[in-house]
Amino acid sequence: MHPMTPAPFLVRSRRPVRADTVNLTLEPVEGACPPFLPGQFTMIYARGVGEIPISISGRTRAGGYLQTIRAVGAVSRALCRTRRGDLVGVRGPYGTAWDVPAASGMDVVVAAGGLGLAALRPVVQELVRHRARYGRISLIVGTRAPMTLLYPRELDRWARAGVDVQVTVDHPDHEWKGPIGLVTKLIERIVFEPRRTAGFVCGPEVMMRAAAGELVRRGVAASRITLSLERNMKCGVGRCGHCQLGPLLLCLDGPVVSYERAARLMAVPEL
Amino acid sequence: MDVVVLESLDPLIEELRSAGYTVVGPTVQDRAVRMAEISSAADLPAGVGDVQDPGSYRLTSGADGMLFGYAASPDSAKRFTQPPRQTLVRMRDGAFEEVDEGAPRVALLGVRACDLAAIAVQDRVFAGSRHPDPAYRRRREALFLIAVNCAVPGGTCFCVSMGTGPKATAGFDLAVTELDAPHRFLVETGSERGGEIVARVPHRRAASEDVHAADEVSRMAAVRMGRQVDTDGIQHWLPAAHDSPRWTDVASRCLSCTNCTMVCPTCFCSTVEDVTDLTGQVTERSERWDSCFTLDFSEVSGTHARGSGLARYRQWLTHKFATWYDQFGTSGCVGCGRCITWCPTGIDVTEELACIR
Amino acid sequence: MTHKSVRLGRLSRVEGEAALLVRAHDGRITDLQLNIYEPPRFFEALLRGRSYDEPPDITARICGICPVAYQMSACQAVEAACGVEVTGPLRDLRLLLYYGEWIESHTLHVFLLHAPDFLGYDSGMALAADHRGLMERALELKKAGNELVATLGGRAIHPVNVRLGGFYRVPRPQELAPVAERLRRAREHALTAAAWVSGFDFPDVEFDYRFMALRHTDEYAILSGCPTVSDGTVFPVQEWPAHVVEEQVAHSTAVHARLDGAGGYLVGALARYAINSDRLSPLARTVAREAGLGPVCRNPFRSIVVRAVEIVHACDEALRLIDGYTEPDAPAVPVEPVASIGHGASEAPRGTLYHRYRLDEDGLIAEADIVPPTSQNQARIEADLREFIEPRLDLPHAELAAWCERSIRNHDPCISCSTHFLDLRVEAR
Amino acid sequence: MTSTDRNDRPRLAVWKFASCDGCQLTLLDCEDELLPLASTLDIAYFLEASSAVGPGPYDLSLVEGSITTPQDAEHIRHVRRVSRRLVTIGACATAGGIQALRDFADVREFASVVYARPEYIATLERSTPISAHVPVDFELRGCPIDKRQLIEVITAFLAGRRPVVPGHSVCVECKIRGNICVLVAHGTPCLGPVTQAGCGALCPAFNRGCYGCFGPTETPNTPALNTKLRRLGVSDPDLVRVYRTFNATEEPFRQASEEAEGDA
Ligand SMILES: Cc1cc2nc3c(=O)[nH]c(=O)nc-3n(C[C@H](O)[C@H](O)[C@H](O)COP(=O)(O)OP(=O)(O)OC[C@H]3O[C@@H](n4cnc5c(N)ncnc54)[C@H](O)[C@@H]3O)c2cc1C
Ligand code: SF4
Ligand code: SF4
Ligand code: SF4
Repeated sequence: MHPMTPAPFLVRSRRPVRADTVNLTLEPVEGACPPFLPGQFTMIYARGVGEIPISISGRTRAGGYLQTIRAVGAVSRALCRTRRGDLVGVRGPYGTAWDVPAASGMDVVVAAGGLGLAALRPVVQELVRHRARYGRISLIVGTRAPMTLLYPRELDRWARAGVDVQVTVDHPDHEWKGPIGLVTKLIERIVFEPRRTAGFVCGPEVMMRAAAGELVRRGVAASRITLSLERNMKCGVGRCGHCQLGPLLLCLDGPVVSYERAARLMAVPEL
Repeated sequence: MDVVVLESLDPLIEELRSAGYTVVGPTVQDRAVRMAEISSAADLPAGVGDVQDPGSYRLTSGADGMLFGYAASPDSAKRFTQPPRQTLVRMRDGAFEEVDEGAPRVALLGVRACDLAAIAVQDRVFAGSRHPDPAYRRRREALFLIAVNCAVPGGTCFCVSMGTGPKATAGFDLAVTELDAPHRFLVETGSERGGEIVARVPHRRAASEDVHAADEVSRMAAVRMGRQVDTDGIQHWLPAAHDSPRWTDVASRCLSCTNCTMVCPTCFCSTVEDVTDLTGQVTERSERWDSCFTLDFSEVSGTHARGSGLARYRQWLTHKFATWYDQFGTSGCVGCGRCITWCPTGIDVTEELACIR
Repeated sequence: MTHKSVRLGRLSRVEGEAALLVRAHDGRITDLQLNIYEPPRFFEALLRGRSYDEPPDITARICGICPVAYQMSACQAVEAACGVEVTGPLRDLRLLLYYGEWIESHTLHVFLLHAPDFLGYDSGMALAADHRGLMERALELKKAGNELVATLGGRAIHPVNVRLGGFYRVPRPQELAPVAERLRRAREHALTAAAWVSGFDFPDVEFDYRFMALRHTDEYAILSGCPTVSDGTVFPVQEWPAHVVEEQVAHSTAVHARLDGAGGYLVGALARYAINSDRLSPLARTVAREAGLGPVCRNPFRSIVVRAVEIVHACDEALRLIDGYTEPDAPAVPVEPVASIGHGASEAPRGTLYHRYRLDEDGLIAEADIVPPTSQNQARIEADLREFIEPRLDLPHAELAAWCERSIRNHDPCISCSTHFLDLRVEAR
Repeated sequence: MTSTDRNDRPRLAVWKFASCDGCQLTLLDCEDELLPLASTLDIAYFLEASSAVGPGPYDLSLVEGSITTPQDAEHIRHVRRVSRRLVTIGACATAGGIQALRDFADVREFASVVYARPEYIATLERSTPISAHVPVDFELRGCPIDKRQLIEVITAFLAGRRPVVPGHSVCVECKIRGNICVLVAHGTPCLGPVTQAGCGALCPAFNRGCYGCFGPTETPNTPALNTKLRRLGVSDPDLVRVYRTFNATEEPFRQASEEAEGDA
């Protein structure tokens, strides 16, 4: 099959999670969903509108993909507007994965900005599933406003399962009693053993630079911090060239990249 | 039967045509050497030469009666390996149909060594990747390649620096060296099907004078390169020079017009377009040539990762000569000089690299 | 009911924007104004100081419906100033291009703009809903014209391939083969169309028109010829300014052209037919006869039949030119600027289109004058309205308004071509 | 088709301001698409083609022409009010058109050249694009617009897709089409490198240099092109004229012409 030919998938369920974001669960019309690793993404095609990369946020009980999509432009809007039973095209999963098992025996800091949590959800799930293998686990979530927080119930569940969940918002409402401001401020405060800590970071590029930078400042080795980078992607399979970042083709060599590598690349303006 | 001599190309062209190939070779059109369908050697540009300089291309009269006395044509093989537009998928009645645009049986006559190297680069991108493209493979298999060894390199050529020419050493079905006094063609066979075709046309075994004469053509060509590049360590020093002041200088001359990438035989970047018909019943996705010089190319999160002309030129040059190694284990440049000739403002990559170093 | 007024806000199915005001008192029309509120675009002014080779591209933008007409009149006027005449195969190619525009423009008018009037539809699209096959053939005919223009000119609207002295690139004969194929089918459709429109129900009126059209020694004049008036006057194009005078009449909303001192002459399909019907192709002549047209047609409603005949002629002649085509040696003859004055006229689908340029010694345009067909017809259209409407003032308002619109549409006025139209009284909208 | 679902169709309106009619004619020139279009969309207001005037509001308004009179400046506000999406079509509507050349001259004097009684001419000093008056949802460039691009904008509107109307140079299309570069191979001055694609690289296909009828690209580098054009022998007065045609007041072209004028 041609690598650009999508497989038909059905929208099994569609749940709005906040004003501009929905959770879709997608199942193939035929056969089973190919397996995926945390951090990988699919290319989802909205018929007649276009195709975009979306992280896989989890697997449903029926074996489908859970994908969380924010409506920012034409394709994401069309996907957010699909209804149960609609047909979409899916290619993938593609890209590099978060090496969660490599963090065994270590403290773990997971830092998510905005929709970045969608990509990190499988990481947290993996950590929680094997809670005993890891030291302290901190999940820091930055979001615009309390209303825009993703997966609030799961955050509670994870907290009960022994994850130190901390949420900070940019624009608090009057009921908000938690922290306000940047994710980095929370990283300053949390407790971990820097030389034995792994960091997983995903969010807007400025947030990732700040968060990873703060982890490094506190003594975490850049090689133990991994980020998920975003670039324009038209193919996901290394043929369209759009996702280049210096030596990387992010659809093949990313999106998950070690901060050791990414730091130098992100430091060059407009690379 | 490895090396033979043909008196004329006509029987070869005839044989290819009867084997079901459309023979595409150099012709003169609109004051340039263009690759187009030919039916006999009479369609080839006899006695035509060219003068290529940064931003300038002119035909001249070349050596009398010689058919291949010019350098790289504006047309590389890319149009045949990677068509400028291809429909990928059609969707109707809730099903995705993969569109097979077919693989035309084309015999490309006059492919230069640099072009063969470029095809090898594209092979890595499209066929050798983790996600191989079966349509590309079919197109490649349907392409019969007849190389012509360069006798007269152009003013913008630097294949010797890139280790890709001027003599074709691999990747061809047949390789021709045009010899004069008397006018004849030394033909090397590079594949089984190449050998089968040659066996069916009148030929004689090459004598050692023929072979020597051909060697001499390639030797002379190698010393007449228009330009050169020092590629030593380029994979490292070029990316490291991301803040060289030269980028600002070249950005002031670069039009971001994309011509360099479009004429480049290895540049493979593409974008995908969706079209719907008026009733919304049929939708199609197609892929077309794109370029890192366009703004949309790097659009992300509502901005452009490479918004400035400087960043776009730097991306192109750095990718072509350095980061290509990281991604595909080879240089992206084969030294054909097309980007220099066809850059409207005459930006010369060899000069830019020398200045940046 | 003694007072009556008809006010048509924005005329539809005409090119450009215009309104009509008719006031009547005691069965007499007291006031009649065809208001052109197409905003002025000042072409003649903006041409000054431009290079002598720019008018074909610039004046094309006067009208998107007949850009080729503008290009042809402009080229010939500048070439005349420079002492160059384009002849032979290059002239044939120009003619061929022009036929393409004729086929396109006339088909547009006949089917999409005019025919709905006779059959009681609001638009060609509405007509198509009931007569799908007919409209599909009409569109195929129109497309044949457009593709002819696009093949020679690059695109149907504002072709890019026209230049002084000829073209930038001439087609290879094989490029014309598919066009000819389509034209042959188009000619069949044109024949059907002529038979179809000749069967329409025409009001029984005839007006005493003074016609003017170009006349050519051997062609049904399109590309060039001598201005010829039905009263026998003939003059070379260079003498246009002595014969045709444009006046801004104080009480009127538009520049009226006067021919030899009198207004109210008519250019366009009826005029061309009256002056040149003997030069139609044999096929077109047969079609005209079968459609019941005599040597002269004075019923403006039947102009649709004349246009249909002209489409047949254009298809027929275009095919003849393609059959006889041999590729010219060069795409253009050189045209060097000369400080001089040049005149040029051709037959736009809507009538005679005249250009005059004065070039200075630097090859720049010092003065430009353009007289489009509709400004020549303006006075006559108003006269038609008076004569036709006055006896019908008792009709119900809607019906009367419809007749007014139809009377205007008969002349296929192209208001976009209003290099000169005035905007005295802009209606409140 | 029943009358109810006819009424469900998106309603299209076509409006005209100062222009040559060519861009709206492009819609009628879509011979293959016209009838399907007329059954997909309710063509509710299109005076050039239809006497039937359906009431607003309209789902999609195509606006041709530039604003040159005080009345039109008022009228366009009305058009905006009754339009859900407003797409401007053609150089007049997106850039002021050829009539914007008055911007570089005295419009009173212009009027006096053309009219014996210029005092009757109600016109504005400048010819301005629609976007100078009301918010515009999408601008389709070209003098005239390209038929395929028009269909693309309409089908994209129907599908809720971003129209494929890239802002890159004519050179991209020129190379895709397989033209020979007239600038490099013939030394013919060509504005392709600074002109937005869309026409399909028509002029070079006819051995002619692009004259910029689609307006500037997303990131035009006119100074670099001017250096090249001067090297080819284009004089400064000619450079001024080259940029002052149908998109003369688009900022990059205006600057390029003023730079050449300064040198002239
Ligand atoms: C590896 C990878 C994984 C991703 N995972 C997810 C995911 O799980 N969920 C998800 O929702 N998205 C994800 N994205 C981002 C998603 O692919 C883009 O948001 C999407 O491509 C936008 O396409 P569009 O057609 O909807 O918008 P476009 O039509 O391309 O954009 C339209 C306009 O929207 C604006 N815009 C686009 N994106 C943004 C933005 N982020 N912020 C502000 N304005 C913007 C811009 O003005 C843009 O011009 C991921 C991206 C990558 C590369
Ligand atoms: S380097 Fe030359 S060819 Fe390439 S984008 Fe810049 S100006 Fe165009
Ligand atoms: S001819 Fe013009 S548009 Fe085409 S590539 Fe050359 S510079 Fe660009
Ligand atoms: S090449 Fe340039 S001038 Fe010619 S049609 Fe295209 S955009 Fe217009």
